[in-house]
Amino acid sequence: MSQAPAPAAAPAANPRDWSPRIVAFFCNWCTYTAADLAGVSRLKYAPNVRVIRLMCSGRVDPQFILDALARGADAVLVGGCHPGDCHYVEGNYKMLRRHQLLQRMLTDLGIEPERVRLEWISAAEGEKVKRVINEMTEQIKALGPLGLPRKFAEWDREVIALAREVHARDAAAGPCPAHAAAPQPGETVHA
Amino acid sequence: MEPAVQQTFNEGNLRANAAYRAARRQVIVDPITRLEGHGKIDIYLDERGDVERAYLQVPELRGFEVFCLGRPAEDMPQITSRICGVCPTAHHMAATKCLDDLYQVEPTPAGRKIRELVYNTFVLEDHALHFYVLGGPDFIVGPEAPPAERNIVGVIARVGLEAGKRVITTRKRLRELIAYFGGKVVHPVLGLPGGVSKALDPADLPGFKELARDAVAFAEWTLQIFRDVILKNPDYVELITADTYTHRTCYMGQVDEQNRLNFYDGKLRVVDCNGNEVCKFTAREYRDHVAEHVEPWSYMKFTFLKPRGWQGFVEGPDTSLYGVGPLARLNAADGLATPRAQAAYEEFYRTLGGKPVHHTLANHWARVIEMVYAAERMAQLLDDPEITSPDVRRVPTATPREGMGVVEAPRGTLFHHYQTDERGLITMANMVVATGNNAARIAMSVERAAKALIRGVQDAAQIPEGLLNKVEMAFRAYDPCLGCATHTLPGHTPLRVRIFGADRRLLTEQVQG
Amino acid sequence: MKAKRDEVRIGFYVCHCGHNIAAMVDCAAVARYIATLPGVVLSRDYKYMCSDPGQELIQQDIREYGLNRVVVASCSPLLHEHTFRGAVTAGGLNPYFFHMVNIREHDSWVHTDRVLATEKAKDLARAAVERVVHHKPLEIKKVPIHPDVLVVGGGIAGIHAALTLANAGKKVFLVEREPSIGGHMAKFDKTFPTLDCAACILTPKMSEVGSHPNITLWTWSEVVKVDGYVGNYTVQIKRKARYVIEDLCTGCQDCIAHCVYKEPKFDDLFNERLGKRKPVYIPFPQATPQVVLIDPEVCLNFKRNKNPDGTPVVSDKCKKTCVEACGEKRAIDFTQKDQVVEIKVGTILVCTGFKTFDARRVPAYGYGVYPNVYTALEVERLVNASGPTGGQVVLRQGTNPDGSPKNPRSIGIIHCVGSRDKKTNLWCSRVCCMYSMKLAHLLKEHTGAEIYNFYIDIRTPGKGYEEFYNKLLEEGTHFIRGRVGEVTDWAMTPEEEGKLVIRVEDTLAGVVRRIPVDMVVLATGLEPQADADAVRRLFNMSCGGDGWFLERHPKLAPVNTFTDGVFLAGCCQGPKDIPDTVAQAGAAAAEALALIDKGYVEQEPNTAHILDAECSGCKSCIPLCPYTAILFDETRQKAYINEALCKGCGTCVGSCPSGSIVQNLFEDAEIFSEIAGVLADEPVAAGRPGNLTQAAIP
Amino acid sequence: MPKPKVAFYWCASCGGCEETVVDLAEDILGVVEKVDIVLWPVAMDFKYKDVAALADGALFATLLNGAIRTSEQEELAVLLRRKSRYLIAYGACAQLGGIPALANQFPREQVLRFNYEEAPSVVNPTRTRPRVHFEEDGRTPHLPEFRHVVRALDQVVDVDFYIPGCPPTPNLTRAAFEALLGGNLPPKGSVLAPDVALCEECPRKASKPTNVAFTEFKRPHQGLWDSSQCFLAQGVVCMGPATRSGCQAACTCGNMPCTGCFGPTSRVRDQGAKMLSSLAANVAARDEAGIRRILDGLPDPVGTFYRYGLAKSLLRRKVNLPTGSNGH
Repeated sequence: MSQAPAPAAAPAANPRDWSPRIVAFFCNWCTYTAADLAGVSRLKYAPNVRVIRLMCSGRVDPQFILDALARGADAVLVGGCHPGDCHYVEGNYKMLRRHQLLQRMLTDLGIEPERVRLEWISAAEGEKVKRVINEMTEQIKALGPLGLPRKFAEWDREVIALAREVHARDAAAGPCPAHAAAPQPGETVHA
Repeated sequence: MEPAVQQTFNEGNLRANAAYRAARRQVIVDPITRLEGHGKIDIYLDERGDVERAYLQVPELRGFEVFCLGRPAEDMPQITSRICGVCPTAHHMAATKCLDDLYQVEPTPAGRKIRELVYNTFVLEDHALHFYVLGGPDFIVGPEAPPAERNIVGVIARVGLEAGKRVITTRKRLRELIAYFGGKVVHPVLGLPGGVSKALDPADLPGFKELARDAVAFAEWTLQIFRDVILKNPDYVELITADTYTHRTCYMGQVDEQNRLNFYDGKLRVVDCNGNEVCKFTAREYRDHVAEHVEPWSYMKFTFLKPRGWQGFVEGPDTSLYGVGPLARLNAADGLATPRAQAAYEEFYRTLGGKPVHHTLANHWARVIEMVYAAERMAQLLDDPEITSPDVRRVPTATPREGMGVVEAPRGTLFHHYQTDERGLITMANMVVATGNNAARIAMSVERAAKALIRGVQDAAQIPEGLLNKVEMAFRAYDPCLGCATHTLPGHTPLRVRIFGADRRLLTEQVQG
Repeated sequence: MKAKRDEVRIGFYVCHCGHNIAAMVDCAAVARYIATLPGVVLSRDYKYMCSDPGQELIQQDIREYGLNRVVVASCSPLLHEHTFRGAVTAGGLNPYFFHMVNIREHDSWVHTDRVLATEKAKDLARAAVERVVHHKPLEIKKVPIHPDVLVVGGGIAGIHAALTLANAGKKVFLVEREPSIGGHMAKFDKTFPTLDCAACILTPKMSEVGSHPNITLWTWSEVVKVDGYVGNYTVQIKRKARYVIEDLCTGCQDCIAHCVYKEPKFDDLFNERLGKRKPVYIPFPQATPQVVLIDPEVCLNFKRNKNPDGTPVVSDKCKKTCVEACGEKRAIDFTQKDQVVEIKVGTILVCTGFKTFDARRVPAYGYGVYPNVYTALEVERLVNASGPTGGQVVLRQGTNPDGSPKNPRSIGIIHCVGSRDKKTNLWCSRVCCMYSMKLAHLLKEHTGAEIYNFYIDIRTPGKGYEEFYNKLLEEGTHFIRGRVGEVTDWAMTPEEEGKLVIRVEDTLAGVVRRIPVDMVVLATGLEPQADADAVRRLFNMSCGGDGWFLERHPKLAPVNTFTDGVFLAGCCQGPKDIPDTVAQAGAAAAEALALIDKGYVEQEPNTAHILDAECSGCKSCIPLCPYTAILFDETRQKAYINEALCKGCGTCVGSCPSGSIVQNLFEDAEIFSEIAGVLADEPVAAGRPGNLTQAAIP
Repeated sequence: MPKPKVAFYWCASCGGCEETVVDLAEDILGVVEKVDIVLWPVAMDFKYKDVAALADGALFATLLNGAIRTSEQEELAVLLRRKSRYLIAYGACAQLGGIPALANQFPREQVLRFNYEEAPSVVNPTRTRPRVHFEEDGRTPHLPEFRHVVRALDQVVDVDFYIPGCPPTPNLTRAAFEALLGGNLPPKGSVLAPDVALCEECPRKASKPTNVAFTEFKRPHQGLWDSSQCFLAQGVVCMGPATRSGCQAACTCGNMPCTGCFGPTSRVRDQGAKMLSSLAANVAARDEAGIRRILDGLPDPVGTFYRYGLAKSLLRRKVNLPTGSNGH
């Protein structure tokens, strides 16, 4: 971030110190299987990633990535088959293309490219799952929280405050007799 | 059409426009909702109860210049048109001309002519709107008339129902022509460097030619109404020429090679308060001649003649302040390029005692004369065989760097200025708009009116009824668009006037549109 | 959403998997937490959810508590999703009202901090609970299976599999890229440990294949394209030009005898280039099919230059004595071209085998430098009665006193060449120990020479293998433990003169030894075929890091691949000996049979469909489908999906600009709620992002 | 019986929506018959306390246009929300933030600095700036403050319905009134326009082949466009596929591509992301460099995909801009 993360950005709810929250979208055939392999091989890696399984990286709708960030993910990892290996011929190319454009757009919107990562991880590359997740966790730790939900709340605080004020004032004023009568239900279905 | 249907049809139009008129005139009177986006006049009195100082404030800013950064230049005509939904076509066209300059591409003849056709059509309908719905009623119905009547309804009462219908249908048809080329009438999309996006299908030409003929007749008819209702009434003529509404400033307007008025293209000519040419320059040179001054009490910037420097709100032969808009354009030009309009032009100066005319309220008359010109120009362009050529755009090849474009918006001169990188992405965008050009003069008119009308006031009760409308008239004669002025507000110009006593306490507050 | 919440009754189960999960995840805590979520009516933790009692538990709860959604947090769905869907169905629910959470492979097994692992488990479980709310009942899609089978590769694996299937009455296409089936096994002399002659056991099977009514044998052919999906594959096969019409050739081989080349003068690849052949040839005597072929590279009747399409130009400058010899049969056809045939099959067995390690990659052993350094496979041919030397073991270099080609008096066999070696291949090739000892035995038998085995470890895990090892020891074959440093002809002592010296550290004696021998045999390891990667793409399989084809599960699905209907057998999956290969081929055949006899496959109903009323007909999705499953209705100007062709990747769904395509099991709503779920403990729940929390306003 | 009261109000808008309502003259004739327009700011003299005095829901419907960017606009939105049975976001600015919301990509300070110091036409040696609290000998003409964030109406108050467009079309407005008065209303939160993308009604639809893969993106000024051929088929970005219909494809009829002012369909949460997804996926190249070269033909993703929708995009705003109250 161009500016130091606001102190408010450290999740109070989390018992421990802040640690990155990474949402991952893994394709069923390569990367998800690789993550299974990593498990079977008892490799150890950072517990910061939450994997969501899709059939193919081609299914990864950029909306998912933005939504994850907007809901509090500090980063998003997308895993697919190596180019040429896609179980569905070339879903991964489609994702690669989206990724490139999305990266540029996110930069324009103040989100560091490191926060959205696309990796090709084949079913045999349990090791790579470990490496990528550890690497990414470290990178995001260095970057600090993105904390969008908190930012949204910050932005909206002024709005809510004002709304409260107006309602209070309005309540104090009380309805003037002229208009006091509640609208007749009939009014909506006037002829 | 069934007479009964006809009846409701007419009434509907009247009601809609009454409401529209009202929408543009009146506004919430309220100390709590500090209405953004409205003209705001704070008048401060001294011990004697005379006006010490009057501030005309424009309290908002939207920052188009900044959020255009990084956008492709070709999007500017569409983005900047959102500066104002009342005169979107003016911004659209200024931006489009800016792109020609940016890409060093000359529009094809047909492209250029379609632009000018659309533009004149726009000026005509916008002027008609102002004359019949906004400013005109002050005269047609009368400044002293009760506000309830001082609107289009009153206008129609004077000129007749058929006339009212004619105003509405003509405006509608004019706007349809804009939509034909622009896709939409509000925020059109036709403008691209080197021409326009859409050609005129020969099959549609006859309809438009007929429209142009009707438009000319309509404009002349309007001029006649002005003669009959206003010029024949000595009170009004006196009001127009009253000192309260008179400022001796310079004037700026766009002219062609023969120094004849042109809305779409040409050079900018400035004359001083004696009518002598001060300078004549192209859009590219605008920075040498035009500069903006900032006051801490308004978001609106005050434009002045750069070589003369900012001297404050003063008039006279050496003033650096100038006016723009219909009156200014007539003052800055040596004549008009079409016969009927030229005749009207000569009549105008004959009647008001020679050039230049300094009476702000003469803007209304000048506006009607410009309607005649615009209508005649439409007809000329539609008679040009080239107008239906399919060759409406030339694809630019040059590498863009910097471009400037200018048009005469209905309310006055409008400059757009962009710089880009070699890919044509905006690195700097600047706009100097009509109302900014008029800002200083408007401020003076308001203060002058206030000083003339408010004397020895000790408490609110002493403030006469029609007073604020007189102040407002000074303001509205410019048909100022604060939306353009700060690239932020709606085109409406509702106005809030507050008067403070010598003790700086609020005496009274009235709001009008 | 709220309304939906009221309707759903979710049952949640978290599995301890013994200690596999429980050791790192506080299952009870997870269960307690999930119990607090809206819609969850029941939340349990249990030792083994996949066990019968575990599944029974689910069924009971569905009935007792009227559950209409089930979530199980345990191992990978790839392992047990099917199991639990079964349980849910048995409980009377649609199987797709179920969702599985992977807290073993993706959590307990890979993390070390119990608190964080438990947090993660909660997040994942919550996501599943959020998601399952949106699940819809789905029909399992049944796709009929085409009964025919394609077997790729005519080695012992392919041969055995093909016969098994054919004998079960299935129609089999057996495709082999070489002119004859038989593979590596056909080159062997004897087979360990029983020492029965390879030819004797293989040849009958080969000819059975050749004559089997249910088997269409296409040798000198290659698979070039595979389309379709389990049960319905369309395969294109290139049948390379033999310049001999198979159906007309009787295998009399008169043409070979009458070739203008009186003597064979071209490298005989079957004999590892130890022998020669003519331009018109038959690979080896027992070749199946018994059909000759002509090598256009060397046949005089072809020019060296090629046509634009790559086919050789017929020169007609040869006397064509072969054609005369063939006479009435008219089997020889110089105008023959490669042709591509298309077949439809339901299942595919990939038995493409291995290649032997290229000994040149270990320069220290001097293969290709010293003529008398041999690879094991060369020696197989040398000792083979039908080999180039008729079974005589004679050296490339040197002569006996009588001037005849030299017979080795001492032979060194170096084990693990290209195996168990960081510089080449890490894996053990499994067969080298045994075949080295077999060759040791045969060489001793043929030559009476002194045999030295240089080994790292002797590995004899197989029936009768260890006994065979003991037998060798008794025969007096020398075994020296140690990785050979180098093979050199640099003599340091008189007795080393004219010999190859094997320098090795005897790790048992703890001394460096120099052993002079006449002949060195390199026990080269097994490697994936050079084109394994291309082949795996062809069949949409995966390769392990080592390049062997990847089985679906190392233990539970060793002959399955990640592509349904494609099975593996033999060394293409990893090094193995003949018994294992045959066993695996049988297994693969059985898997295929099981599919075919069932008659249909159940497919995940995760296909996509277009919302007709909502589709604007923008056509953006159509070019995205790799299976051309998306079609455009010109009259209605709307797109629609042929669900039979849709494989459910969801690419079109993720790309539909108006959100008008839905993928079953992966609907936007399901995934969005999963995202919300994993992140829900975010302290500030800002409602739907972009919208103000209305709750915040009184 | 009393006619239902209807109010029009504007916030940060250009006035185009108002113009459109006026262009409705005949179209809303029937409506004008049936309702009292109590505030068209205002059809009659109107005072804040009058609105305040209204019973909650006393206004049948309020059509509000313009984005929300000042506390005052918020204040009226909140009040009108309370007093209106139906609050309707009228036009792109109220629905999505509109073009003014592009400002959400830039810090407010930059706006002030450029306008009053850096603009090439400004002469301001003393670096004077409009001041919220300005005073000269006792006179205090104050200026109001502004929010850092430009918002759509539903980011400030609960909104019942949306009428899309920049500006909306008379037809949609009429239809909306008919629905409101007829009492046959879609579910709350609905956008009162067809829920199908623009291509549905674009006259060029049939001309698009089924195999469009992008080898190059062309900007509108970079070529001459066949006025009967789909823009995407000509390599020009058209937001049509990701944008609601209802405008009769006004822009493509003007031979220019759609820029998306009607916003996304109900099935899409982020118009920009979806269009990005579709365009990128259909890029022809398979290698990274090739893909990059083609995508470079889209120089301004934010301005292209969020021309009107930045405020309502999932990220709402450039995320690392300053917030909080602004002294200037």
